[in-house]
Amino acid sequence: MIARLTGLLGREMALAYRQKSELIQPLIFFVLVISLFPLGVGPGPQMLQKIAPGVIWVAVLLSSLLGMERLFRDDFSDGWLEQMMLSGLPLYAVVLVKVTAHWLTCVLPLLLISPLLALFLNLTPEMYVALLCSLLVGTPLLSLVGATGVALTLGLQRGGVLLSLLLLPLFIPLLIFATSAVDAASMQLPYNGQLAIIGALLLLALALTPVATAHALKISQN
Amino acid sequence: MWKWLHPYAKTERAFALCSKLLPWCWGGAALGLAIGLVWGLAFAPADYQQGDSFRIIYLHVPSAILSMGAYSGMAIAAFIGLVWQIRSADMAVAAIAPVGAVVTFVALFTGAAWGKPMWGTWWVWDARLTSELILLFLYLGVMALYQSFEDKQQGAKAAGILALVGVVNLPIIHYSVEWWNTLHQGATITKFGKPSIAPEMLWPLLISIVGLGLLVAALSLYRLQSEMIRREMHRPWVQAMYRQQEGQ
Amino acid sequence: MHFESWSAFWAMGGYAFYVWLAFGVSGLALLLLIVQSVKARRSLQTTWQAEQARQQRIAASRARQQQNSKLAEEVD
Amino acid sequence: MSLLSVNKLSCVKRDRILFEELGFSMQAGELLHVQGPNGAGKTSLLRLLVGLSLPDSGSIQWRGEDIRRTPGQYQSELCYFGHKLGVNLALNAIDNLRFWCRMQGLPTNQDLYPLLETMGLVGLEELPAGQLSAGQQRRIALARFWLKSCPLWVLDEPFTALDKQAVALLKSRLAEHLQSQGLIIMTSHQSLDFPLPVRELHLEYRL
Repeated sequence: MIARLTGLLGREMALAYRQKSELIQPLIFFVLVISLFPLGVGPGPQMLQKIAPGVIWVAVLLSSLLGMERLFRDDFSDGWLEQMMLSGLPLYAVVLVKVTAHWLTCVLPLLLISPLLALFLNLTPEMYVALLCSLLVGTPLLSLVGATGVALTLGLQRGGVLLSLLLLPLFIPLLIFATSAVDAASMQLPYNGQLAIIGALLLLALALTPVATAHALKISQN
Repeated sequence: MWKWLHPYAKTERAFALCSKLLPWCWGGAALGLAIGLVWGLAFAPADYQQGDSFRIIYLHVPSAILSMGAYSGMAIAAFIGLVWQIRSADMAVAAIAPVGAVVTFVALFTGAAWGKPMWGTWWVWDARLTSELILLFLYLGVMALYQSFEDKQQGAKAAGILALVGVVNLPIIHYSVEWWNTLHQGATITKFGKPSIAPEMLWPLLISIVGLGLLVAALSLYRLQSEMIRREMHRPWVQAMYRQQEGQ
Repeated sequence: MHFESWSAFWAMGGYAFYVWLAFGVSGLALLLLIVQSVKARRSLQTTWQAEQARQQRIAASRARQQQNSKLAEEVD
Repeated sequence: MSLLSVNKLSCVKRDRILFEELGFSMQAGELLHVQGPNGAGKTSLLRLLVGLSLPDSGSIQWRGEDIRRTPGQYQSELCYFGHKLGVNLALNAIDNLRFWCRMQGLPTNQDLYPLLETMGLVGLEELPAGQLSAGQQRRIALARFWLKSCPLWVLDEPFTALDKQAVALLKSRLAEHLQSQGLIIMTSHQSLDFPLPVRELHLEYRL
């Protein structure tokens, strides 16, 4: 079964490689949004440093929403989803593979260009480390919960705006804890508490959302 | 559980049960709200700090409690629909959501109208108001998802899953917002004082809570009935009911 | 009664605007919800009537088709 | 004993009853041809049979066991060809088939080029499927019936958009499967002039 699932992962990677440009667009959007803020609120380093955690995390939420539809939309419209459901593999495992692939191809690049943001928004090294930690623990949570949202809106012709409407309220706790971790780092305070909470949320999501997503996918086939 | 629910798995039976409960709910709601609100507005003593503005509590607290209550009710219905595949439970999700949204709106509005004389501003990012706002977003999400589906059966199931995801998230949101609020304490001016409330103030509050609860129940049951008719329009029981109505 | 006069009651100790605004808007919102629910129920009945008319049209069209085919057979 | 038996199956779509109390059973080596006008519920029936959607009432049994009990086991014994092909337009024919085989747990070291040649896709193996014609895309999807050996085949309108040659090829493949005691359920608006016995199931368009 493991070999079959890694086969699926391989397919996702091959597809991502073929559709590189689609993956880069949310990334450019992310950098654009971040660079709008200094233009909007002024380039004062103090000010930028103060708003940086919130700005970065809101930008992460928005740009991850842009790429989120890729998770199942193509598979649904071309029928691959049906084939996956009829493959005899447990659907929640398939969902986990899809989410992993999505995280690797859509979210990991965001982490990779985050040093650039540290420069743009004048982050201190401590803040950058905290930001990176919060992104590492927090973004898989985004992908997991996002998958449920995408699966729920699959049967609809235009689910894009609706998807953000459904998902953004669910991301609020993550936003709160993640930004506060970076904030704490900027004041040289320990932030393991916040990270631990995000980690706990991640574990909870890991346990529950694949099942919910699998169920939502089944409904989309009805 | 299953044995008890089973007879009501048939939509027709559930419809009849709703019809039986509805008059009691409407009557109780009218009575409870009338007594609770008149007592609260006219007879209860004024708060020694907030004066008469505190009387908004007789709407704010019941609606805040019931906005959460309606959401839990919706989630329970979603759970029943999911596990036991009962059609009427799925419909209940779609029926409760708009009612819950309006009650949440009431909680938000009364909170703001109370906040203005107390804090000097209509909106404060206070923990309770913020979680109510997020709750409203969750309700709107469930409603929007249901509305977007052409196939209402599919829509109700999807909305049910969203409601369940939301109900797992709700305590997390609530505590995260509360924690965030204490973290940024400087930003907010005061929180609602929580002095031990006098019994003359408490009784009308309890009565209004019951009254509003019954109103929410009545509206939900009524909308649930509409939902049943809409979804089973071609079934014999709807035909018979409408024929009878037209015959009269 | 807590208040000494009706005017004192309506004045709400100086907070009239806020108290009555809160109660007014809340009442209105709940009332609108009730009205909307009742209207939706009424419109269901019209939908049902339209549906009945549709069924009758279909039945009539079926009958006509059958008659036509019978006529055609007789001509043959 | 019958391999597949369907009891009192009913399906309701958007408050319209597509079929009610449908029942039949099938033995090895049988072909069931589901017929009926557009909108009669043929596709819905096939989707119920493979377990993609759930019936409003009734049950489907495979080897005497409800398919909802052990869906993985059942689905590993069937191959489904639906309206949506399951062919990704960005991937080429080889990759599409190879990834499908890996997902199904079939050996992936086999050479796919000869198979694609029989499917009439010679020289097109490495083009993205999006650049192929509709019929050619369907041939890629149909190649699965040469790759996976399993008793139950379910095909939804397999002949549409195929040229004569491909239709003949598929028919001979279906006949081969029946002779080796396979089971086929399919819909088609064409009549199957088949050398083998064909059972027919008519679905009426209900109002």
